[in-house]
Amino acid sequence: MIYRETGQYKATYGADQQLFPIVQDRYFFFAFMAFLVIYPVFFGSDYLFQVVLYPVLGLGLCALGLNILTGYCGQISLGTGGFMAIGAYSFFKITTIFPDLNILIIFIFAGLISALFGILIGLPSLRIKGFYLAVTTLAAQFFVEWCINRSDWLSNYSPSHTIGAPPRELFGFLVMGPEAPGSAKYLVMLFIVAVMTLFARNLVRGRIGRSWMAIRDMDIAAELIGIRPLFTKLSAFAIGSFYIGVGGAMHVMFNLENVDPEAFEIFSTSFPILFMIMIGGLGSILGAYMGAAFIVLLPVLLRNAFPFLGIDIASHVIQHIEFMLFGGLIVFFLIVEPAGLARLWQILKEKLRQWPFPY
Amino acid sequence: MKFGKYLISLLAAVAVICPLSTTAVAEDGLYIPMFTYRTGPFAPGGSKIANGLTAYFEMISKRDGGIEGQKIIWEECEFGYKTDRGVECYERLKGKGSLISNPFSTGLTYKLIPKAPVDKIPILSMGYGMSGAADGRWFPWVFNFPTSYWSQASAFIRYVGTEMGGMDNLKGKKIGLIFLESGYGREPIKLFETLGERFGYEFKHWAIPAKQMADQRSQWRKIVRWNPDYMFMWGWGVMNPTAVSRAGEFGYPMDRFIGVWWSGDELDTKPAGIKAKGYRAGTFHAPGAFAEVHKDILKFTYDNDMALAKEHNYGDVLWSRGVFNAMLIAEGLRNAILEFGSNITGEEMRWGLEHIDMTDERLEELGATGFGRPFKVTCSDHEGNGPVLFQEWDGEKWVIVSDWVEPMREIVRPMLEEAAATEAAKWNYTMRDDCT
Amino acid sequence: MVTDHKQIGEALLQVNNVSLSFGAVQALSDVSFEVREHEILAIIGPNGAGKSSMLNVINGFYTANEGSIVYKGISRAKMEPADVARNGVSRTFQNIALFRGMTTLDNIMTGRNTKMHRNFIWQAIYIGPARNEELEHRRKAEEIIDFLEIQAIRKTPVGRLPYGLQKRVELGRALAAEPELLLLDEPMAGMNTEEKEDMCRFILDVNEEFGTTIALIEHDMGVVMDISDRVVVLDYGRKIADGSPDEVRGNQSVIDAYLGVSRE
Amino acid sequence: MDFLYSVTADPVLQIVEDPVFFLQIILEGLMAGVMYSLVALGFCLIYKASGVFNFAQGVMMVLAVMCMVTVYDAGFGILLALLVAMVFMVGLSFAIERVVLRPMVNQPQIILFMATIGLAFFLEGFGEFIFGGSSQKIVPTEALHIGRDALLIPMFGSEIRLQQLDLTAGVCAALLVATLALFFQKTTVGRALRAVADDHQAALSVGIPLRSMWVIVWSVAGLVALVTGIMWGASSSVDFSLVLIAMKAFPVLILGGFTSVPGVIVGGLIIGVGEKVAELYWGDALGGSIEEWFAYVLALVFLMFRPQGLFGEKIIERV
Repeated sequence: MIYRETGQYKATYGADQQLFPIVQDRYFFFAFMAFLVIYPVFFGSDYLFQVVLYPVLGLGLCALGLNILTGYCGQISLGTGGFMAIGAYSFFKITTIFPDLNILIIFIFAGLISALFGILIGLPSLRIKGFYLAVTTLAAQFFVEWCINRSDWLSNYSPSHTIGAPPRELFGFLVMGPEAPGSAKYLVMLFIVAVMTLFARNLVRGRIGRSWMAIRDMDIAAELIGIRPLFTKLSAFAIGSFYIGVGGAMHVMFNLENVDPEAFEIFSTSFPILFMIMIGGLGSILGAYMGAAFIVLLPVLLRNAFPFLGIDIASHVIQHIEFMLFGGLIVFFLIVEPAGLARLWQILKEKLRQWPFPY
Repeated sequence: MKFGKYLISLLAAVAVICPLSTTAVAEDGLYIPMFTYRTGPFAPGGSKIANGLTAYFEMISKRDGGIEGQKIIWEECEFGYKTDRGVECYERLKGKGSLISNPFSTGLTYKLIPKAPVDKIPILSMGYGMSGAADGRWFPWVFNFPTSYWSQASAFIRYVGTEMGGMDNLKGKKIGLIFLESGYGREPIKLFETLGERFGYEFKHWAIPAKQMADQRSQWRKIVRWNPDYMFMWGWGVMNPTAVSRAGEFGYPMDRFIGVWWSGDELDTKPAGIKAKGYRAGTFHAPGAFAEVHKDILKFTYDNDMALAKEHNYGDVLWSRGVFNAMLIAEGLRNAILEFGSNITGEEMRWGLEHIDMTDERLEELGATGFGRPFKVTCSDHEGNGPVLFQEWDGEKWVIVSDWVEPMREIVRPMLEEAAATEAAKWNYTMRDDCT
Repeated sequence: MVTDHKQIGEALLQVNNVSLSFGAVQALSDVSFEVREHEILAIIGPNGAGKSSMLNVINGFYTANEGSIVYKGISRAKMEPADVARNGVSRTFQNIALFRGMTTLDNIMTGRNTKMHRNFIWQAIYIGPARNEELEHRRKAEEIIDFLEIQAIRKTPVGRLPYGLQKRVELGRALAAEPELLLLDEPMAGMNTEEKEDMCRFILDVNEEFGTTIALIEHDMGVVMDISDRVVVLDYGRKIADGSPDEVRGNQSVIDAYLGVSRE
Repeated sequence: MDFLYSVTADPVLQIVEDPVFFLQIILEGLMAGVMYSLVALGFCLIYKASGVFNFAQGVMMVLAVMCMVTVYDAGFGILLALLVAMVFMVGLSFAIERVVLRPMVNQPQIILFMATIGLAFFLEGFGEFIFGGSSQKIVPTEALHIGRDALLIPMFGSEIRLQQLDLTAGVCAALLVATLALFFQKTTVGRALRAVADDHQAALSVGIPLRSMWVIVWSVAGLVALVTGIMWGASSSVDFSLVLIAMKAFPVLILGGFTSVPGVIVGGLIIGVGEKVAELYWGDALGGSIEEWFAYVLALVFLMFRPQGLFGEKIIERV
């Protein structure tokens, strides 16, 4: 009875086009956002920030970028780690060259550089499709890895080519660097993620979003009704890479803080982020974050579950079990609901809408 | 629908458990978190180290009841050589009162370096991590004694120089380095280059990206073509045995191939077996189990059960490294306890580490005569500048073939200081001025 | 059923001596005909006669090996399909080519994409110009939804719709672009009589109300003879007849083609 | 100018000056190519018959060898060890068919691909759990009669150096491919497999049991994985970092086409030779270790001209 839309009439198309046409959804969303702001700021521990919130936000934004490219526009990419590295190294270079520049502006520049590279990588997509394209994006990944491994300049001549998060202020508050309070970093991340997610939501429900989905669902038909394939694909590559670039920069600057090039290696970046959107739901903005939460939280949960339940086993055996459970759950979810967590959420809402009278 | 419910309960469980786990109450004792990896790509090496660490702690717990009467509580946290998992371990266990971080992975060390001063938990990256951390004035919380990569690299040069009959003979010689493409592998390049300018040898290096660890063909083809007088290796994991095998296959003389101390375990030479005879590796503790401390471990930890001990890698090089590492931690703890009494904090532990003075007498007391070599840590010198020993694979086991070789302190130290200052600038650190 | 008040004008599209081959297969050889403004032209022929290929050439999806297409007086040998569409040619497909992951409304809105111009920064911000544009086009899309009587399935993903409705949505998507020339590839294939009647009504209405020129491929002779102004017959990639339905009906080679008389 | 010289004239001069060395590189490239082809072969077989891009192939490879080595180390003979490993892989195929493939019939390729990702995680945990990831596994090369020596062939004053191990791999690959070809061409099962590869539903409609076909093909891929794993593991040791070898297969697969066995062989050889020649003659001028991405760029450039791969059928788009 709580979740009823009866009596909510839309008199204008404008009202029907809102982000949350159902009132309860809107309330729930604002309540959830308020919770996201308030709870961590007052009760957040380093563990919560470092292990849960930073990775979910940073990697979630990357997942959103990849979802724009793969979920909405249908171009499978395995080069996510490369774009993250470009974002992170761009941020590092710009902020060390111009230490006084506002970090929000630097994030935008880091994203733009990543977007430019994305356009470059997207060029072959006109001719190459599907798995073939995925493998060519690997070329981008390995090329970037190779570059950051080889260039001294990119890491400001660090002998091990590490880059780190320098202390930076935003509007007079210390928000970056190891000394910055966890909640300050978190709020900046949350702000960037919220704004960019809103933008992404707007994009995918408008003309550009429809073009992307048209190309994804049936590229030939899309072309025949006047959608330019190259431009559309490149725009997805550019915008997706922008998001991944910003996400990568945030992930490194707020979360990892000091990394060597290995951190962008394919098994710790590209693949997990691809798993996130697959599990969360291809072509869903909420799905990107749900997937990120799933991939980040499940191992944490499993590790905490055994001691919590009082089961005492060696920590490497937990790791084995974790791998098996994790793999098993992926297969299980795919069998149950291939469209991902976002679809499950939707089904749940539909059921709730009818509850307690299903007919 | 059913699964939707599961999902919700799953998320709810996460929400409940996460805050819970961080508020776990610390037990009374000296809490040592151990970030280990018995899984993942580097599991064979990782578990030897973990076994060594555990063996020592168990031994002194049983023999002495702890350190200076205080119980040691150590907890393994498996991170599979993955930095994010390592962070999870670090954050989860630090609530229990971690006294030290002992990451055994370069990626995790880098991640923890900026956190150490904030959380006030010192890092002991024993002979790995960031060379520049040797300058304690810039990095008060990071230790890499008994010797850093750069000191060791300089000892390598001194060693081969001596072998050629004097440092002057290095002029015009060719020295190559094959390394794992990572922050770790890149670390010594700068030093080898600098020393090359100084001693007039030619230096070239070849990176092995992780994907080519088990391949390495082109690199070895290039190496053999250039035919260097000496080859050094900075490798880890499956890269090591592959490189040793390839050197044999491509006809590079084994007696001119020397590995870093992470490339000198039985793991690295056994696959090539007798073909690896003559391959050498550096180390900062003697291979094998012969010292008093080893006998105590056999007696107390493994109940004199040799089969059990062997199963736990008793006497292997990396196992000894774990033991050595644990011994140094214990030494730091002891210093801190003697100075500050019971219930020491991370800051006091740092003081303890900073005042480690491994003299011959102290080594003997520890039952480690011949196992380690004297070195001294100070406030400004966090590496102790310890000497390096060289061991050789005789086809079946590692044997010591050199004296302790001193690093070139006068060259290395200024470089370390410069590197530390550069790294510190990244964080806007200020230099400590209470070091004399 | 041909209405008196309809003004059939000059040729909107001319197909001049078009030939097309895939490797050794000759799909079209030397085909010429024209489509006149405001008329309904039916292209018929047995399976494999090259009808769909013909539409694909007009569309720019295939490039003719020889010959040219003159559209609104401008001749071209090669043109990108997207540009053809932007010049006012819309089409539907033999095997439904809807965007299955999207709702009916989104499919129809996608048809209007070429008419929308706000760049992505405006769209990302949404409030203001992009929203106004979106609402304006939503109004147009709703008109089409009303016209095709598919209000109830507005927000349903098209993948879940029955076949007949999908065909209707596809027509809606083509109409959304406000085409001057509408190409329909077997709009009634696989429908029952009732659905066919509906579809015929929509086609005629489109033709009359909006004055849209229509070229359609259809197998149902009854329908073709009823609604079309002119009929072009293809067989084995050649044009064998061109004229009013009655003329074509009596043409001997057409009868042969359909009855399968062996040719020398 | 120096740079231009070092990437244009210099490599050519080097080749002309020392043709024997060039020949050596070509041969080494071919050897490496065979090793890449072996990895790619497993992917190709599974993709061909079940339309699954099997992400878990690398893990299967490690698992197969680990099983073999574990049994051998436990003191059983090498033949028994090989047999047990084969049985293990067949059993694994049964399990995969039952648990993963069967519930996912008719799902799109991307979903199946995702499922194999889950499978890869599961198998890695499972493998470490039962075989123990932490103890070192060494391939018993002597028991397998795999030589580890180098053969020296004198030629024009210098010599060519070939590895017995590589030659063994080449012979194995040839035998494997020949057996597979015979199996596919001459046996009823092979014919059924080809039918399945062509069209699942059509194959079902003529009464080919799809499920058992899948089990067979995954088992065959498992055996290929075992051979591949032995060859790759022989010069080092067997642990899960060998999974990275799978990355070597991707450019080979694109080049050769996902479904063509000859394509995979030829693709592997092209990649192997191209990579070695590029690395040896151009690598240093461009910054070293260009192998890292060269194969992918080679495949990419190739695809721009032939999007269907080397032996793939020409794609005709229809509406």
